[in-house]
Amino acid sequence: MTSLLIILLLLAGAYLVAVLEAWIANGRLRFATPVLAGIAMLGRESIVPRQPDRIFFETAPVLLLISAILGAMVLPLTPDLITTDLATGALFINAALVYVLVALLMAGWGPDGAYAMIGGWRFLGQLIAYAMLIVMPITAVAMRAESLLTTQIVVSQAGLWNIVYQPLGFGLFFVAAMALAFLPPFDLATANSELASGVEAEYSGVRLAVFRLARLTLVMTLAAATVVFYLGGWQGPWLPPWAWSGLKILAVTAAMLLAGRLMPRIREADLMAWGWMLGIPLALLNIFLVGVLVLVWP
Amino acid sequence: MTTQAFFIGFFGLAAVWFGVVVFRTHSMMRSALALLFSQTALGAMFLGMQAEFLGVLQIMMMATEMSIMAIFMVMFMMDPGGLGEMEMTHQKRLSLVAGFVAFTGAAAVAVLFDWGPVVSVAPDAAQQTADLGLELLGRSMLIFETAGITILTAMIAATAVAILPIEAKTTTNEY
Amino acid sequence: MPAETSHTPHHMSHTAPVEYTCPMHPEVVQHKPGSCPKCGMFLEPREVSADSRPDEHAGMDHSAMNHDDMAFMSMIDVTKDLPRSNDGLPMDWIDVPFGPFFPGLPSALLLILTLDGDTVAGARAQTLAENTALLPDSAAMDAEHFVERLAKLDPLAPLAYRLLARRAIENAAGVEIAPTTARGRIGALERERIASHLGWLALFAQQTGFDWLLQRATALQLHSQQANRQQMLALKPEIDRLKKRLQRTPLLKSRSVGLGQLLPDDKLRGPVARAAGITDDARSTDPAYIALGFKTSQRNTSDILARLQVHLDEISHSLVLIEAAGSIDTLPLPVVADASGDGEAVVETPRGSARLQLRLDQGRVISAQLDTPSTQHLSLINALTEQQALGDALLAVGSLDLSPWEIRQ
Amino acid sequence: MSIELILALMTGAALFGVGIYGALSQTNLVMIMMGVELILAGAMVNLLAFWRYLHPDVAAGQMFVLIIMTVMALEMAVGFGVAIARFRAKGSVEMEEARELKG
Repeated sequence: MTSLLIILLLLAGAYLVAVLEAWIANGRLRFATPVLAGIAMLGRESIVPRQPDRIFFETAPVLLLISAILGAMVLPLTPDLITTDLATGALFINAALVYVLVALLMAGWGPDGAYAMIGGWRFLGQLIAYAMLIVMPITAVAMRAESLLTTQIVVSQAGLWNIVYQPLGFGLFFVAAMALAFLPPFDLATANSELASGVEAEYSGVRLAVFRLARLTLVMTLAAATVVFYLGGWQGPWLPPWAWSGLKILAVTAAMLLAGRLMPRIREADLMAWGWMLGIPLALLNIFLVGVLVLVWP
Repeated sequence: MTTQAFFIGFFGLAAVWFGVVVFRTHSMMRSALALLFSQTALGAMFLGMQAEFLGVLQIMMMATEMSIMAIFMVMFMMDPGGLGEMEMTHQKRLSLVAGFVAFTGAAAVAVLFDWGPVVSVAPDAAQQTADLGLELLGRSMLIFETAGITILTAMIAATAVAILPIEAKTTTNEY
Repeated sequence: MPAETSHTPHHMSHTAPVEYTCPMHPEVVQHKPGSCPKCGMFLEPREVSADSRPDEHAGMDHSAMNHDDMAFMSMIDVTKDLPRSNDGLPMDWIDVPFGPFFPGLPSALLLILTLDGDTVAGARAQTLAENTALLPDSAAMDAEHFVERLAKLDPLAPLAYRLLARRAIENAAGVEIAPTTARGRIGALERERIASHLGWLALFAQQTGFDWLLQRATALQLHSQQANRQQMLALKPEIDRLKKRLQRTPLLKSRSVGLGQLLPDDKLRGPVARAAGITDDARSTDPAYIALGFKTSQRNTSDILARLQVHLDEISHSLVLIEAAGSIDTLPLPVVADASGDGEAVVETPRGSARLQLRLDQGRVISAQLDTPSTQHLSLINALTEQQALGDALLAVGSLDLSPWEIRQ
Repeated sequence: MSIELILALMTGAALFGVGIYGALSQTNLVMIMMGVELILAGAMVNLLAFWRYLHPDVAAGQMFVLIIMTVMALEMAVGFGVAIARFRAKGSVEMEEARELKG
């Protein structure tokens, strides 16, 4: 029952993200547009490229969707509104989201097209660099909560949100989350002007609709993860817990979508260099700092 | 009890089946991803065996590992797409026999040996994670640290072997 | 050695019988060239030797490696002819077309990049917009018609080419123009320069996925295309804001510093040349411009950032010039009835100086030669993109501000 | 005896057998590495089954599985390092050709 509710909430969230995206992009708040665009996409012909690896081509959008939904399964919206409060929840979300990489590799290889293939390999490099920046800040968060339970992580922020307690980790996690969701400025895998939409290039019709929906859900899941790990989850005065969760998630989503519009796309070489040479040392430093803080000021 | 047996059997079968697919397909990408799904099924099997931390860790680690495998497969193969259906094996009979012998040997030991009484209750997941952490940073710290240092060394050594030697840039390839 | 010939079919003696076999499926043997029915690869020719079925490895350095398994194929043979990447690994290179309607390039430009992974190993560019009918080099036509045709040559800079045609005809006819007219023309040309440079910014934004800049630059460009003098001057605060904002934009530096560098070369024109430190500006010798206080803007690094700065500086300076010029001319058609002579004109179009030479005979243009900046820039693409990452290469090509319409091959 | 333990051990044995077959029969270095990964996976299953059904209270059992995961990553790092170096030098990671060129 709860999981059904969560999936419905995710769909509603994906819809809101789509509205938000369009609003940020052209300044017009239209509530019908995403639905109409989705229906139009369903009605359109879904073209299969000439020599596809059929299994990969068909599986990729679905796998992307599944991995985004699975990631959301361990994130609490209220103390009770969580599908499974796994004892290893903070690790599980990583495990689920790594399959975004597998899905994009499949989508890149499957259609047998140059743009898609380059996009897929680009994302491989990008994610190997940035998956560490997802895992290591979460490690620091779990250190403070002394638990991998996501509910416990939220409770541990009752006095002070993690965004204040470990701002370095928040910054790294936020950047890495954007890179994982291949949002601009990290949209190297789907860069429109470099690869003509890259991994999405060969998808059309229903498959593209699933792909887009999965992408929106992924953004949603990552925003929810940011809220749970760094912004105190459901906690907040006056409003009921679910309202706080919803508001915070929307705010984080808006920030993620807005950030990419205000800067040019990052260069691939810089993305790699900063991820490995700057991001990972900083993440280690963050773990160290949090470790000292936890010992000194329990 | 029986659900657990069902899950172990199901995911075990899936893992073995994907493992066989690895060597049966001609497409290198499929081969690498079949190995990934074999390992993922194994992770799910670990979850079935109530080893939550290890199961999730297995599922997570293998995804990146096998994706890296995939790119090397595509790089180093003559026909990564598998359209040519090339034969890429040698000493097939010997290998088959060896594989079969290994399997029957291990299976015979598994079935015939008396493993003693089976404990039916495992500690709960949170307890396991805590115990594992204490084990790693307590009694087995030396082993764990050694493994950590070794993997770091191996990474550095592998990178050193793999990067282009500086003088090789100037001399032409003599082959 | 017999196998030496098996890879060089052209040197084969015609008397020896030849059969064709698939490099991957030795069991496929045909008497005609073609493709393999199993995998579609091209069949390779080989000589049929009299003694036995030739071993496919014979003659290679590892001829000792004879296999009874015919399916075995040496990977060393397969990879030895592959090109080497910069990192020393032998890799397959692929040709990928970008254009003629690619989101990150001027439309009608076809760019075929040879990609080595994500790195560009070679490039070929051509325009699909070339319209030779627009500028007949021999056929005669009257002067007004000629001006209209030249104005239609490049829809991205119609005023500049119209002005170029007018100047050349006036030069041929020996017509003197009044200083106020000259200033009005400067106003019109500078307005077009602003619009065009804003278009450059919009392309840059499009290529880098910089949505905010794309929206601002496109809006300003649309606004400035048909604006009168007051409206143009009212844009100044907005443009200043844009410039200030760009200075603070994160990632902009890393995206453009040191990329797309070009050596100073006489092929460089316009903003690209000025970003390379070359003073190449037809306006700097024009007395009307000098009277308005014109000065060239220059940078020396010759990278994309320098081009960006030159474009921004020129937008500001063009606004100053429009203010000083006092009016924006509508460029009416010339009246040069019955004049004859040779004329030449150089106009600094937004993309660089274009030169037109023509011969006027009884008010009719009987021959014309046109040299446009994009034609020169097209030949730079190979040097510009080689060994660059794909994104950088496309950005560098975009920063040349090619107009496919004015390229004359 | 329990059916779960037997099932897990059989899975381990089967993976081990498939891995042995792959490591011996494949000509390409990367494919051989895949075989080795399967062998290690078989070992992992066995270790975890022993931990779960024989000594669930000893955390060291889980630690061994962790160590094997580390070994798998290690094997990949070293294997690919060697593979890249070889591919650069010879243009091939086929073991048939490596045997040929050993002397």
